[in-house]
Amino acid sequence: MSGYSLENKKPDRALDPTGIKPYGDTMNDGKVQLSFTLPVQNGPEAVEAARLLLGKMGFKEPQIVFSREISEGFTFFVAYGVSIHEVDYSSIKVPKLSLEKMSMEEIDRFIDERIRRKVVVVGASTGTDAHTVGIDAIMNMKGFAGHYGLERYRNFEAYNMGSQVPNEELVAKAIEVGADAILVSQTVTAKNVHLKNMTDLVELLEAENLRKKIILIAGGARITHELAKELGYDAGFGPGSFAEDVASFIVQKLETMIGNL
Amino acid sequence: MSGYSLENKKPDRALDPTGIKPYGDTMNDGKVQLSFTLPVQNGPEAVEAARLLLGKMGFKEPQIVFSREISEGFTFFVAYGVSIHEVDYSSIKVPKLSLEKMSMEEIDRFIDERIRRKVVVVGASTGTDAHTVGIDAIMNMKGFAGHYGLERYRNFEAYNMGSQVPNEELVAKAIEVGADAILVSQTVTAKNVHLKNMTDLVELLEAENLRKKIILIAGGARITHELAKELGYDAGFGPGSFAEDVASFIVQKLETMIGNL
Amino acid sequence: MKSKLDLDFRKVERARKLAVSIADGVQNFVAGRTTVSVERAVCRLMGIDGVDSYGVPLPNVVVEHLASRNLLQEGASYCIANAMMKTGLSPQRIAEEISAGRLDLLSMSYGGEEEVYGFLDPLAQRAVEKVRDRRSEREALIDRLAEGPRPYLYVIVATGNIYEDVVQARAAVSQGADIVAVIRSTGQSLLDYVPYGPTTEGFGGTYATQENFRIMRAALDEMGEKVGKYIRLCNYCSGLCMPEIAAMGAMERLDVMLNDALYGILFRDINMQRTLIDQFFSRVINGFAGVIINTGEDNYLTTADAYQEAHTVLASQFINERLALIAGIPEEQMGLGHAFEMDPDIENGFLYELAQAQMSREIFPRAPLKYMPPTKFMTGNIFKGYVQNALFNVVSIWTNQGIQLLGMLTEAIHTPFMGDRYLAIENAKYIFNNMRALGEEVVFKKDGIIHARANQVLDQALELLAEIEEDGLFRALERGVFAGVRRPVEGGKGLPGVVLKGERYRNPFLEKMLGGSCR
Amino acid sequence: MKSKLDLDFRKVERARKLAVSIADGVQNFVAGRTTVSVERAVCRLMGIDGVDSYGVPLPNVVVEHLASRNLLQEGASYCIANAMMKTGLSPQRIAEEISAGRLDLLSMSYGGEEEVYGFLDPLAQRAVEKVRDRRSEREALIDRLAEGPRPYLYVIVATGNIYEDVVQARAAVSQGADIVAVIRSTGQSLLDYVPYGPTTEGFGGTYATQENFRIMRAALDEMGEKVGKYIRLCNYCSGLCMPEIAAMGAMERLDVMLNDALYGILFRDINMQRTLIDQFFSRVINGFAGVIINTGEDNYLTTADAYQEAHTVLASQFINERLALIAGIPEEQMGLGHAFEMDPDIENGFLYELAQAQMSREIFPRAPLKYMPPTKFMTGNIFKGYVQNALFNVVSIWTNQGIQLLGMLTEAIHTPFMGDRYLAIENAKYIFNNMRALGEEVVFKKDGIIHARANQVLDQALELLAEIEEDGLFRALERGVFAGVRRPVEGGKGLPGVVLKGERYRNPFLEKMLGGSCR
Ligand code: B12
Ligand code: B12
Ligand SMILES: Cc1ncc(COP(=O)(O)O)c(C=O)c1O
Ligand SMILES: Cc1ncc(COP(=O)(O)O)c(C=O)c1O
Repeated sequence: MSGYSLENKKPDRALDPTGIKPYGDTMNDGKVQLSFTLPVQNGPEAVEAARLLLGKMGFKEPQIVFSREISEGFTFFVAYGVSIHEVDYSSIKVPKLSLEKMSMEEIDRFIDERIRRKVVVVGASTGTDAHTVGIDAIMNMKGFAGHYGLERYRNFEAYNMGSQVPNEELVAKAIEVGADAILVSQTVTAKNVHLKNMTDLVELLEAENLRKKIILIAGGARITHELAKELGYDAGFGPGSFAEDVASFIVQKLETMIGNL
Repeated sequence: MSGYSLENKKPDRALDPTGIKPYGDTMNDGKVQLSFTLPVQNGPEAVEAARLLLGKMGFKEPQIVFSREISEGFTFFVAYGVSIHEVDYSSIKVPKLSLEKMSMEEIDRFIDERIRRKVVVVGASTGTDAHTVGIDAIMNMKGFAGHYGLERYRNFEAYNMGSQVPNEELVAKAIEVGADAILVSQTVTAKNVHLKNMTDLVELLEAENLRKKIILIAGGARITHELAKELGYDAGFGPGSFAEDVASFIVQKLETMIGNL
Repeated sequence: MKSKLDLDFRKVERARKLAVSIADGVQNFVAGRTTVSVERAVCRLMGIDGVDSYGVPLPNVVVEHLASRNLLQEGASYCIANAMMKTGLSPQRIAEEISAGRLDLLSMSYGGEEEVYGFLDPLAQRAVEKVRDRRSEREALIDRLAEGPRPYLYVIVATGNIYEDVVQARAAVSQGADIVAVIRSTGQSLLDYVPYGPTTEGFGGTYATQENFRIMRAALDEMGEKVGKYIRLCNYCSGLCMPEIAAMGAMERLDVMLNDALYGILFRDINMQRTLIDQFFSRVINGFAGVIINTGEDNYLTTADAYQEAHTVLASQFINERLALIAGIPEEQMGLGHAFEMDPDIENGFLYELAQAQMSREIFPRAPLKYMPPTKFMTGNIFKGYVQNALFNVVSIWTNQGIQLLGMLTEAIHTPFMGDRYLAIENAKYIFNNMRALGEEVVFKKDGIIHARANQVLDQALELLAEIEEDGLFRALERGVFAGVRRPVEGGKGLPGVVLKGERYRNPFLEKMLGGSCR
Repeated sequence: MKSKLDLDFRKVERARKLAVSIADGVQNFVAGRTTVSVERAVCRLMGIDGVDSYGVPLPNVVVEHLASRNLLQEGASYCIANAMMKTGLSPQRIAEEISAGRLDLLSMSYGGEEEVYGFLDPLAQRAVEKVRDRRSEREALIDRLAEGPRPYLYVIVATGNIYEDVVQARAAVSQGADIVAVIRSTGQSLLDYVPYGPTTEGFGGTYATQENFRIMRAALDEMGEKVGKYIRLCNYCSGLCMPEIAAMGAMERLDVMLNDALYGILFRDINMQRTLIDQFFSRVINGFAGVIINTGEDNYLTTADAYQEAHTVLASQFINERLALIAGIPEEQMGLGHAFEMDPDIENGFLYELAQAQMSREIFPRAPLKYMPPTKFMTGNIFKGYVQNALFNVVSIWTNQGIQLLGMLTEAIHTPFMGDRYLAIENAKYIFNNMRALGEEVVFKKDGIIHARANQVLDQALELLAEIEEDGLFRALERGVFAGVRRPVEGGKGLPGVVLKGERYRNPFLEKMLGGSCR
């Protein structure tokens, strides 16, 4: 009767930020749902394999609640388990953009008062990436979800180069118009192609000795500020970003850059 | 740029039964979907906590694709990750009922020829469990999904005691009618109440010195043969079982028991 | 409203007539009898509460005392009111004295009926007023805070621990739930007493206790203020304590209660005589308290075949409607149960479900129908299950159901996690909003599959009602008309708790609640 | 079929007239021009295949040679046929000789048109017969094996590796897929050549190569025998190589091909002159080969607002219909694109989607409409996404769409896993079966939301078509009428590949395919 205790295991019910666990319906009960496919035919052995896998992931009481052979030799599973792992939430520090968020009007006024010239930005969806909805959301006049894009800002001069723009063209344009900031949008992440596009640009700017002089910003569905920083960008913006978020960052960063000159 | 390799990591594409991994769209790519709730408010720290948790479970490239605060201080996540774990499928052995499966007619004929008397079984949904659809499926005349129940078998004498039957009553009935087999159905598993009901019955039968003389069988949505064996039963039947499965087992087991006398 | 199904409403009328006759047969039986639970409910309404040193609730102590002294047939009202007169003690104190063995109600003299009931009247009146106050309180809150649109989003919590249930309920409300039901612990309906105090251990549910009611009521009121709508609380009467729990619910301002003797008979093997008597008083209390009752016809379909047995649901709804009307429950409080339970693999199954849901809607136009989600054909495939729930939500908004018991994608696996409930609410909210006007926009083809199905079910229900009327409900239940379950008249749990009323028996609480309608 | 939407079919007729005029404008332009890709397609139809030692496809080598010698305007047919006559070599050998630098087509004498084209005729006839054979082969297979009911279940595979794609495709077919589309690698549509051989590395898709076509065709034929129905294979023409890929598809018995110059113009920034010329020949090939084309109007809705821009889809469908007819594609092969792409939070959004889908159905009654799933409003919440896909499936079975591009619950996350595809097929099969007859059973209210929406979209489309007709398609595209994207007539990729036809230019393959209709 190994493993079965008939006592109620009372999970420790107090929330402890230094060791948080998944929550099903009771604090620290550890409940997690999973689904996956294994390259085996369905049957008791397949279910056992799935259970063993859950065990290795640190799940107690692994429950395979569904298994279906979806192709010869491939079985799909739905499973639940009780995770033994916990995470120290109290010590988590995430690099975050710490800046004051302003409205379009405030940003334009900020530029009037502290920068006193137009801010020039160049944006594009780079490499083979043809997803423009994201960069358009940030740059185009009409904007996105009721938030106007940078073209609408009185004190911004915004060049949206569209999709599939090679890094070389983007840099050339930035030089041509004397851009303060480059905005890169990357959506396709298959085979990490976005990482390659993004780091190549950094290298190119460094080779041109421009990296320090230009604000470099990335955005896209899978972009986080953390990732962008790691790749050598000044900031990264994920889903739910609006023009004012980027613009707030640009003008504040620009002010310090001008100050440092 | 820790952790990011721009090379295509070619997953090892050959299927190796001694080390199988989850399959997303490429052999051994390790892809797994998860969902869970953490007792924290939503935000970058919450997402990071979820990522760390996945890391502890052995997921590389943990991707939190969705997070939503579903109540103050509780956040729901959907995640994908690449599991590093693998399972040796080739060495899995699952205890299985190895018996010849017969049809109703074959079973009745088997009894005619080798047992030569009616086989008596008593069944019930025990303890506080009121789920009868399962035991009815096995026992009632009309059966289930086109498979007749034991009451329909010419050579079975089947007593279905219904739901919420205390173990004591079940055993008393079994003694009264001289049952060859006891059929227990258990559906409610909350707080492992089924385990308690099931082991109590074994103890009761042992106390009455009946355990060896009676075939003891369990069934239910979460019952496996393996679990039933561990709890001291002769067999266990999960979802998708029919009367002929149980009956096949009973008559074959009974024949050996009679032979052993 | 014009029928979208070309239903023949003369048939509906005929069905109602048969139900009247069936219900009258039941009521004739019920009228002359009381039960231990009815009397315990009376005790509770008189103010008796708490437990003795063994943990036995004082209403049980008192009623057992009366039974052992052969006084029960005269009723707790009479006996306790008399004791109050004779001893000057409050009902609670009397119960405590009995419990301590210091008072024996047999050993005192009894006043005449008029005198005793006259004495009791103002006390009974106050008790009834208190219930009326809770009802007014609800109405005022709804007036001030408004409420969600129908179908109401109804979710369950079922952790076994009332405090954990509160956490789940708060989450559900912040996601948009309109009704929170606290599922009871497995087996509570078979207890011939109501547990006491806050509880933290239950199997597949949390004990229904008055304190638990209070804790959840407070939490939902608080959340209601927060989200700006009134949140309804639901619990369960059905079982061996129907009237007691109804009384507790009335006192703690529950809003919705599952209340169906047929459920207890069929699915809990409770004796039919016992529970039908209990049901009457419990429904009177529910009706007076403004509580929406939910009936259990949906369970027929989880047990038997949902396509074959659809008419049993309708027949039972007619009977339940009539039994509710007799107990003073207006149509607006009748959450008659039905369900979306057909095998998802049936070709055009959706059309049949749609036909039946629309049929229920048209036949019971004012009832806040309780529509139950797929359960039987839910499996461990939570993804498919989530789509089954989606189609169920589609039917509901299309046919304008009253109370939508949200399906859980993990129905086949466990009682709901917080995340499961969130997903269920999101599913319903998305569909209800995205299809809001579908019902008004769409008409069914004359003599198509949908029309045919609705009319077929009505015909079959009519036939079945005629049979039941011929036999009487008791015999019919013995024959197994519902869910294929047979129950003997003398079988099941709780029969010993039934008592023929004595000569002096009256139940002033029932009389006041039934006589003096609230509005 | 009577309109369920009370559509005014005189407006539809007027729209078609406008489309005729728009398409004629385009065709006038196209008729006098050819492109590098058209000529490479001719090379392929003549039997030229393979790559040189640098991996450059021989059709490219030949066409570049012709261009460098200023011979391109006379057409590859003429030049190569002439070389065959003069050298006695096969087209393939001629290509190899050119590639090796041993043959220069400028350095030879040229025969008269009649002579050269007369010489070519039997060869061209044989090539065209080969395509006709593949078509008959398909018809015979469908006759013998039958096919799935409509809407066809269409799924994509997109691993980047053709062999892994085969694994995915087999799984999809065993679950019930009717059409398998092999998504192309990101960026292939911008390559001005077609990669060669089997490929195992692609980004978000697998290169379209003739060998890859062959590999997948064989796998699907095998699976078709196994599951007992014909499985259709789909790939993509749109891009810089439209006619070449169409030719490859014709030779390898592809069944469905995405074929839309507008898609390339708007979403790939391909030059409009170039791709409209390419499109004509590629559609002639598709039409003759019995291939169902799919157009890309759905993309307008993923880029711009799906509620606001619905009429642009309809207007574009009218234009695409006419451009297809000119190329000899019968209505039965016109998989005009549309999509279920509105914000799921729109109240009654489902009704608008339903109205539009029904409208497309009625306006293009014989077209196997390609209905695209929600993509833009799919998020990482795979559960909600799965229900969005369910509602999409509901609309499709209700309005009888032709090709159901199954939505993936992981649309916002990654190209589909095997398990994602299984769930998608299960979702559709469940709903299609469970609601099979819904469309026949249900009628829309006169002048309700659904009627109003359909008529509004039709009106707006008519207006837009009138504007486009006034400007001509080229100018209209410059103004950004579709998806809010503006494209200059001289801008975009591939313009240098456009050539004015010379005096001796003829394309016998096109003539034969367009003239001699298949049936
Ligand atoms: C629309 C769409 C398309 C359209 C694009 C039209 C257009 N003009 O952009 C079309 C149909 C052309 C298309 C084509 C393809 N697509 Co596509 N597409 C999508 C879809 C449905 C929506 C993307 C979108 O527009 N989101 C809405 C915008 C507003 O969100 P966003 O981009 O995240 O932008 C916000 C933030 O991220 C941020 N942001 C974005 N960029 C920037 C930049 C800066 C500087 C800042 C500050 C902020 C910022 O702000 C924005 C507003 O908040 C997604 C699926 C999905 N639901 O996400 C797939 C998806 C992105 N596509 C995908 C693929 C694979 C393709 C193809 C490669 C398929 C193929 N092989 O043919 C092709 C080729 C495209 C290519 N070469 O890049 C995959 C990507 C998989 C992956 N992770 O790698 C997805 C996820 C679908 C899938 N499951 O397969 N696609
Ligand atoms: C129908 C049903 C009910 C009906 C039961 C009616 C009846 N007459 O049986 C009603 C409505 C009364 C009910 C009530 C409750 N239910 Co219930 N119910 C279900 C439901 C929807 C279906 C179960 C079913 O009938 N399956 C069909 C049968 C055929 O399958 P089966 O039992 O697995 O049987 C097969 C095999 O297992 C095997 N088998 C079964 N028994 C045996 C025995 C032998 C000897 C053999 C050989 C084989 C065998 O053969 C059968 C045929 O193949 C499930 C959810 C689900 N979709 O699974 C919930 C479920 C089982 N119920 C549940 C709960 C919690 C309850 C309640 C406790 C809720 C409450 N607090 O009020 C109550 C109380 C019941 C009690 N005290 O036991 C939970 C259990 C959670 C858990 N794992 O602990 C479930 C999973 C729902 C949920 N998510 O909460 N329920
Ligand atoms: C009418 C009715 N009453 C009560 C219940 C719950 O009762 P118990 O607590 O006995 O499970 C149900 C559950 O399905 C019901 O339908
Ligand atoms: C008409 C059409 N052609 C082609 C494609 C795919 O083209 P690409 O390979 O350029 O992504 C699509 C995809 O949406 C399409 O709609």
